[in-house]
Amino acid sequence: MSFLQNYAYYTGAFGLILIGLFIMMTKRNYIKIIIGLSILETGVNLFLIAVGYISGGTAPIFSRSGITAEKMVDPVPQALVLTAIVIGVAVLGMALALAIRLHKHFGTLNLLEIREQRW
Amino acid sequence: MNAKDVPHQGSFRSSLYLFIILMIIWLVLTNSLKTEELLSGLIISLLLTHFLSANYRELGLPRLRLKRAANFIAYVFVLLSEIIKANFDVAYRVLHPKMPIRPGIIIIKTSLKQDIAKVILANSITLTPGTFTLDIKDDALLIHWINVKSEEEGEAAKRISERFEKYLKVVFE
Amino acid sequence: MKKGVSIILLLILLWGVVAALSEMPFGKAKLEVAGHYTDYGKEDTGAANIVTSVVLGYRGFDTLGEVTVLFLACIGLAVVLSTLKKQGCGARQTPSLILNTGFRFLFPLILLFGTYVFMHGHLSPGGGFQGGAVIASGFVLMYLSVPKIKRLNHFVSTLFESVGGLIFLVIGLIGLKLGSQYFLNNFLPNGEFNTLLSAGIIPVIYIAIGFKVGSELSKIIDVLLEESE
Amino acid sequence: MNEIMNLNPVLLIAVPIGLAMLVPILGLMSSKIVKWVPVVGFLFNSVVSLAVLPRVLNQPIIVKIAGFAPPFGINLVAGPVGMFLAALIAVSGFLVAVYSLDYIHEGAAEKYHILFLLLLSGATGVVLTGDIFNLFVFFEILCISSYALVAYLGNRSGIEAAVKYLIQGAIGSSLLLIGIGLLYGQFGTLNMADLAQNITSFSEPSVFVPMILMVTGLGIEAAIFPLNAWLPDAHSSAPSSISAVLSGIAIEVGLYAVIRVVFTICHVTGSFFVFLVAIAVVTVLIGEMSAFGQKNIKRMLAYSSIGQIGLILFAFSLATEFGVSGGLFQMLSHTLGKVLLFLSAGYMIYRTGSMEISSFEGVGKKMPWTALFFTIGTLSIIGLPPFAGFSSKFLIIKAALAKGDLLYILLMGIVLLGTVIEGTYFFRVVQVIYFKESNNKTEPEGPPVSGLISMSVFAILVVLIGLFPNAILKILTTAASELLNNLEYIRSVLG
Repeated sequence: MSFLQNYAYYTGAFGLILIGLFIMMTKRNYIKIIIGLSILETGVNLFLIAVGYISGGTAPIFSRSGITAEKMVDPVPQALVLTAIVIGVAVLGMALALAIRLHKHFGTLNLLEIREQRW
Repeated sequence: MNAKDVPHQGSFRSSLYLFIILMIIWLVLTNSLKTEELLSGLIISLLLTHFLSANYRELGLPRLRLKRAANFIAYVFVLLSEIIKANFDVAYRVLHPKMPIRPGIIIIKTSLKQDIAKVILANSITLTPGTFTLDIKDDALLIHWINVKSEEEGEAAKRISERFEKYLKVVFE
Repeated sequence: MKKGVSIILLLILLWGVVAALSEMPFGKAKLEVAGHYTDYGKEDTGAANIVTSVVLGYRGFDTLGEVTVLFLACIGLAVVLSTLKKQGCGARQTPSLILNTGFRFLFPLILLFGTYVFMHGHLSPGGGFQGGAVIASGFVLMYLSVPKIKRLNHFVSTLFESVGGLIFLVIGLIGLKLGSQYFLNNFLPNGEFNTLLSAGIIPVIYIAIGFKVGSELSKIIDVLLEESE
Repeated sequence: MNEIMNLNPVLLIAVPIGLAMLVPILGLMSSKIVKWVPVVGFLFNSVVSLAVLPRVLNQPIIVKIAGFAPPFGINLVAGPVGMFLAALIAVSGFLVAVYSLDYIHEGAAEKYHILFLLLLSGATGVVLTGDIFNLFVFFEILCISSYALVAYLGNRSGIEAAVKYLIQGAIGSSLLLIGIGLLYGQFGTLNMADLAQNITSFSEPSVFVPMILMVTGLGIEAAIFPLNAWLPDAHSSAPSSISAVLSGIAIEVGLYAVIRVVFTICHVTGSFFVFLVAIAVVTVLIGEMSAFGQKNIKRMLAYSSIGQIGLILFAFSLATEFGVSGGLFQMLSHTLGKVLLFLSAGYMIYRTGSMEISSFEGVGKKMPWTALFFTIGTLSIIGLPPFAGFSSKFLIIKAALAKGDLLYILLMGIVLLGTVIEGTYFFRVVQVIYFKESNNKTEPEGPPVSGLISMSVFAILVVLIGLFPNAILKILTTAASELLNNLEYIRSVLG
């Protein structure tokens, strides 16, 4: 229980990650898989942000005087998440474009019905 | 009521409006009067005004008059108080165990002419909880009302739109 | 069956992650690298926003990759959708007056806000990507409200896209040639701290990125919208 | 010459990316000029990387981006491994770009060239970078451009393959990112050398779990069993020039990243390698046995790539100097051989209009040069002397025997069984090409000059390396010691 209390952020983030992975592994509708991917990416980004948390920390911006470096949260995960979000957007965009094509070609988005290629 | 029907007049006035609005927003955002901030704001506002003033020309913004400005400020306060009142009203209806609601869609007519005035009216109605503007067709507003008190057009208009309309009429006409 | 296997796999993942996390400090003081950034980021890059100094200063190379990824997504989307045969444009509902008028009123203001966000990336939370996204949202509003009017000018958007990326690279290469021979080296003066004209090359790069991201995201929406019509 | 030697290795990444961003502008001016851009870009890369390669054998070049010393800034490590792979990527990229000059004639050719440039600059970034998150970013460039290129032809199978590839690739990169996050949370740094310095034992959960996550994530791109379901579809649906690059370079770059994580960052020892060897042997068997039953030439080649990846992983997992240099050598010979096979198969498919192996009857007479190149590639992949594949496989066998453990000798036997299967199905194709009379009388013409040039250079390289393996063995042993000795790596990066 103490784990949950201390690590509420991690619990939330990994909850999203596991939900996303579960959707991606079990659902067979391509749009649902894309939704799962989106949830997964959100979870990963939240996890990265939580890694940089510092108790009672502020945003790492010297916007006013009186903000000291010690009180700032870790800026690195925020920078990483910025990059990860952009990459996630790129992957999602590709996935959606492929969904449009998939539907035009096969008339369905159910991957079980799409069996052009076999082992 | 296409925007193109409005005669293209006052292009200088609309450009000036756009420029002033942009400059004010820039000042609020930057929150500083340093030279480089002012200069960059000036340049960006001028550029945007140059390329996009056509957008504003079709809005039909009126000439600036003291009476209009005063009415507009009054209108903002009326809107705020209406929003607060409507909030309490909706909260009461939601929390009441019997849920005294009577949802329905009604049509009300407006006498406002300019597109921008109609849109401000529609948005004010949407902002007050309980009423929601779905669409505008010519001079008719399609409104979803959480508690339809009257299906008669004039009565509904009195309850919903008139309190805003009288100010907007002065502002825009 | 499939669900059972995936639940078992996910439980293994969860178990491993819990094991790893329980040894990980949470909410404690920053370690060496992050501490260096918050302590010396001001002097090293001149940016008041330490995240920006990490994004474009210490880890600028990542951002080059990031810009490339977005460019790539734009091109990849066009490739995936390019060979589709154009079908007859389905009749789209004419947008309502509210949307149309709202667009006319808000479009310049959205562009202004986007410009503000990417110009002040080194001073406030924001930057090229965020500002670009704000600008692209303005274009989305345009697509929704004015159908069949001429869309984004492809010539201009291509130009913004390429030139924005090239400015980033060229600034990097200038840094390689001038002075200390490092790629992406800051060759401009840092200026007075916490003013618009500070932090050397960071605002320049962010403005280039802002234009690039704005035109790229708009183009992505444009391509997707063209298909759905 | 001296000036080229002193060029900064960051140009190997920056120049192709810059050229890719230049292509849309050039495309507005003239569409003819665009297809020469990748040729120019990778010619530049080849010259620079080959010129810098001898220099880094003695002392790795540490490129500090923006002048911040590691671990504070991102740095590139142009060591023997990185430069060797970068040179391999650049040279094959150059030759494939030459091949594409005439081969790519349908679809959005301009975008093809952009994606091709970005694919290989992503690969170069992965092999050169010294920062784990930067590796992720370049890895994503590699992956996203491959998704788009697999769907390039826009036919049903291409789209389906791209969808499968994208789903699995996206899960893989998310796992990789979680692993990176866990490592950062634990050690507060992203620099690979700094991480390696801080990690004392790989068996603690705080290191082991991220390592497994990262190896799994990267393993999807490397197509290690059981993460290889996407590969045959994706590699067989792309245009042949792209199949060549994906099979010859992309999966090897994925494997390189796995090896970098396992060897350098986590410095794995002991029993984990037995696990990796077991996986490698299964990968070999699965790949070769699936390839055996294929009637479609490109699917056969794709499955054969899985087998080859298994072999390379096997060599690396021996974790001896012989083994690792054997693995690197096998990477080299697999790249050259497999690219050659895909390129020659590309024109055979194009001229006969079918991917079925049975339709290649009589190609040996009608397209003698292409058939010859295909045969050379076949012989090299199987590992017959005097081709490159022989020397590399010989080195791996020697390394397994030098281990002296009965287990390894037994496993090596299984791997050799895989090679025998490989020989069978490849000879079947060669037999169809040369010794079957074709029924249709139409005369398929040979490939255009650009295709012939690039294929013949690959064939010459395969033969030359097979004849003089000692010439590159020095590079390989230096590279192997860089991978095995992570203290040396840490010292050269952090000083």
